[in-house]
Amino acid sequence: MWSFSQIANNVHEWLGRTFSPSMALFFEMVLAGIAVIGLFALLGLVLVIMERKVSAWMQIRLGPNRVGPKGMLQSLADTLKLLVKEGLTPDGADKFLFNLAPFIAMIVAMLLMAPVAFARDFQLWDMNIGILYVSAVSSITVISILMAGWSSNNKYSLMGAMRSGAQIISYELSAGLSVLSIVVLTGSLQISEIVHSQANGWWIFKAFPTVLVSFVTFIIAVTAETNRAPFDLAEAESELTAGFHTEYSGMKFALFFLAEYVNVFIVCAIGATLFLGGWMPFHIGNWQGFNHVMDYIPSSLWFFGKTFFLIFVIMWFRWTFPRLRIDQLLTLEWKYLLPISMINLLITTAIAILGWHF
Amino acid sequence: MVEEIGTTSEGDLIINVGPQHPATHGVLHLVITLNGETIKKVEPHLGYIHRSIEKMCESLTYRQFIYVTSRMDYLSAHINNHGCALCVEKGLQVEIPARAQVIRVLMDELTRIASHELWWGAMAMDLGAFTPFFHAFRERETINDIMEETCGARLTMNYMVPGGVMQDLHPMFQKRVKDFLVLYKRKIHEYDELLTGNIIFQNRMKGVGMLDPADAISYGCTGPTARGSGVRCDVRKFAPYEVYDKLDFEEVTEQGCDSFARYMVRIREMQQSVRIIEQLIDNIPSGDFQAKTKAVLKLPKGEFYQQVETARGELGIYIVSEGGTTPYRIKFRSPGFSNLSVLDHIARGSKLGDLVAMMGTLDLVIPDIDR
Amino acid sequence: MLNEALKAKITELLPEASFEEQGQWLQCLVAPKDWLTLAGSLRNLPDLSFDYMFCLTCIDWKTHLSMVYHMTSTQFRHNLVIKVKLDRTSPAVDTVSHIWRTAELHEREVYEMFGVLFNNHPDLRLLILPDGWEGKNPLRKDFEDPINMIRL
Amino acid sequence: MFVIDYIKEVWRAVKSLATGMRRTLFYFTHHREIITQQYPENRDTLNLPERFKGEVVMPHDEKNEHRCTGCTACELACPNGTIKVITKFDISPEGKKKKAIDKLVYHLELCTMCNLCIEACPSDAIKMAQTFEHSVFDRNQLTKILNNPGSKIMEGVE
Repeated sequence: MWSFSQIANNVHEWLGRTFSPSMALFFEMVLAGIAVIGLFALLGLVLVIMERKVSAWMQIRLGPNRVGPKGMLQSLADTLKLLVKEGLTPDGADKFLFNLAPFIAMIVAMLLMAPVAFARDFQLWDMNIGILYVSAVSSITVISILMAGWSSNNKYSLMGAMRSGAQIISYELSAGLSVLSIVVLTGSLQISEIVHSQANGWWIFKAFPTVLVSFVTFIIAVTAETNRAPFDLAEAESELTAGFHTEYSGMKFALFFLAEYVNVFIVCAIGATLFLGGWMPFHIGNWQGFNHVMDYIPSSLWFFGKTFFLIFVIMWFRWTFPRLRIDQLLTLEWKYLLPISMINLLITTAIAILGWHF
Repeated sequence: MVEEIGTTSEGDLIINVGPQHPATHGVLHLVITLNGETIKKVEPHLGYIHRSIEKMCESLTYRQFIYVTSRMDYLSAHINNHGCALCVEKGLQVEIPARAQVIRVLMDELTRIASHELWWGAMAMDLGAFTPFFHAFRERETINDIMEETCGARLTMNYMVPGGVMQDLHPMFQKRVKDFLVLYKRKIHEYDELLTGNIIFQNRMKGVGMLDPADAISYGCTGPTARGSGVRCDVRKFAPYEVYDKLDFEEVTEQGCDSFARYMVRIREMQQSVRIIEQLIDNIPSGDFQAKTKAVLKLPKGEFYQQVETARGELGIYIVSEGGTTPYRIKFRSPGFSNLSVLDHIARGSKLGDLVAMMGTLDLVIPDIDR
Repeated sequence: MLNEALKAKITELLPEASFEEQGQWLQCLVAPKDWLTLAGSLRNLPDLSFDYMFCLTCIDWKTHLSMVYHMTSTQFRHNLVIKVKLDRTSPAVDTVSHIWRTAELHEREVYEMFGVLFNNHPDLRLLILPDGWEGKNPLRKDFEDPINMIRL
Repeated sequence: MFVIDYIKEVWRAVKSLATGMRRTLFYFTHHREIITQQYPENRDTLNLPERFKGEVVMPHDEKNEHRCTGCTACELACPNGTIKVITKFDISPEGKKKKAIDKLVYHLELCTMCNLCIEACPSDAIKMAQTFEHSVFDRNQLTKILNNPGSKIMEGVE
């Protein structure tokens, strides 16, 4: 059957036959880099148009409908516009940090692509500490935001960055704790093992109540971590005009924008992998016929379907809820999410030890 | 670096909100002293859209000056025009036909609903919820269409003239208004689902911007701003004009004194306006829509003051006449100006995020403040 | 309280006050030096309690200026108009912004539009006009803007 | 009890959020509720009410005659100085001099569509047109002369 892993294997074999092993490895790395950058750009385009359409339909509008068929090329046109726009650097800005910040944001997003399992046996790097890597690297995002806010020499930017710092660091906790409950259940940090442990059912069904709670906590925490509404205090446009990227324009702004969407994609991918079985098809117990039909759907489709469903949920939040205030944001984390996820982790551990899950 | 970005010696941050800022809905300029996220002082700087309407009116005749007032509080353009027309009529001592009175009240209440719809959407947008804005505009557009059909314009109608209204109602008016009421009643519960009941929204509004009744009166707050603090200040009740004294409607007050109370006053006021429209829409008396007036109006020497209840509060029109065809001095006591003055008082000590909630519930319209 | 009773009460408070019988409400003429004491008693006496000043403005009569204060009581709903006649060359009157807080912004507006100085006003600066405005006060009758004057 | 109150609070919060999300999902799935009008495309079906105030025009009949007597009532009624009536004197066949308009100059850029001139006109010579696409590249094009060249006053209009 045609699949991503087969293509990857064919390419690998061909490179191994044609070049020396070290050259083959080099070309493979180049190819992987190109693939990641291509995916990066593609995701940006797709997610922007998706967000605009979702918001439009929720707001009884049509959304973009002029460029291309049904407006599908609108984000391409926007990218073109951003590319040719002048990138301004304010006079009082710290030029080096100001220009560095968007690149850090993007590099972090790219690094996070490494352990994501896109399809059956198709992964850039199946490291044995995959989950730890994701939670460690994703917290570097805050540095780029702080850097952007500080170096802009703008009071709005600075306040946005400070808010964002407080927010991301606090929400890391409950995101980490909710991820831990899956780690406890599987006993592994490796992404591929976590996916394989869900072959007979996704975790959200297998250990129903506790994993559902950690799933909800995870979704709330990652929404906050990616600075999306209702937790978009770093940008809070009615308070801080545009928050940390007030002074950015042109391509540098586009990089922030892109990094935000790619971060959303990655956290949703991690969520789908941990709770919804990654690329594992949907199986029901002993219904052999049904399970076979499900197996025919390619694993990459399963993965992207689940991920995009989670992305839709996050967009749904954004276009429904008003924004929280900074103190309420921290109250929500420290008084509600953190205790709930801690108790939940305890119960999950008990369930895992006692083997009370399916 | 810290000095460069503008701080006081105590380390407080001074930021300019406006004149171009997404939350000010116009060119309002607030200089805010912040300590961290906490507001220490709010200082309004006005005048970016000051057109000196009072001076302009001194050279316009009594028929002409009414249209300018649509440009003050453009969301209650009808009610502004209505107040001016009433004030001129008070000087001329003309009797307004019953039909014109009812038409005026109907238009006022439709304007009030339209204004509150816009406020609702814009305030939700200030708080970061974008969707309600478009939902509010759906109903508002219907009212605008009704206005367009009868008055010929959607925003600055100039429909009220001294002695009545400019044109008779459009034949389709009654049907369209009834259609609107059906639409409105079908959609009103969505407002509660989307915003009023939302826990995030309630947390953002409750206990924010406390304004106690004595301060509300002392600062000259009127309209829903003061009624949210339990002050009974509806001009339609204590100094009724036109047919308001014959109508059955409640003066909406809330005791909460906070932003949520002011929010609820406006939401409930829309329902009272619907109630007024329902009472009148089938009982529009026949007859003239305009009283006979002279071509050139001359007010007798003297002073005339008329209050009307706009969507934002009490609008006062004070005409000083020297007996000529133009006013000698005219003063518009605009509700927004007094409501703005309370902002500093209620904002001190709250968070920057609360400022937009407070500004939202004060319902500031900048041309109304600057005139 | 009816106009007659109101008149009697104010005469009792301030014998020099004179009254005008025109317009819809009782109008009372007060000298600038008496205004502050009268204002305090109008606001605070329990049977007057004019707690809500709804309009504060000034009129340029070419020979003199007159401040006009419209006030009402939210409790009794009786209205009163106070007029204070001011000298046109150097107009000055005591502020009432500590009695009615709404007067603070309104007095700033009158200050820049008519040039009336309010003694003891906490923050008498330009409010609407641009910073550094020089020249005449826009709402006075002899004001003419050399650039943007509207002529109809 | 504290824990029960805590759980109740969380439950109430989640319920209120779910209500809002149900409402937006309803609109997400019901595309019939969309109210967007696609403006340049719907130009043919766009119906402006007959009272819409777009621009002052002077209707002429097929004989190129209008109803304007040149009385300047509209000019006096206009609050902005939008209308200027330039009159001339026609010599009637009987040799009498008669006042008539030479040009009725209308400054669209100054007009606020307040309808006062239409109300003031004693002979119904001008009316509001329902046009609204007034953008031009040159401001001078907004100054219009309302009477057609060579037009004259209709018989019997005083």
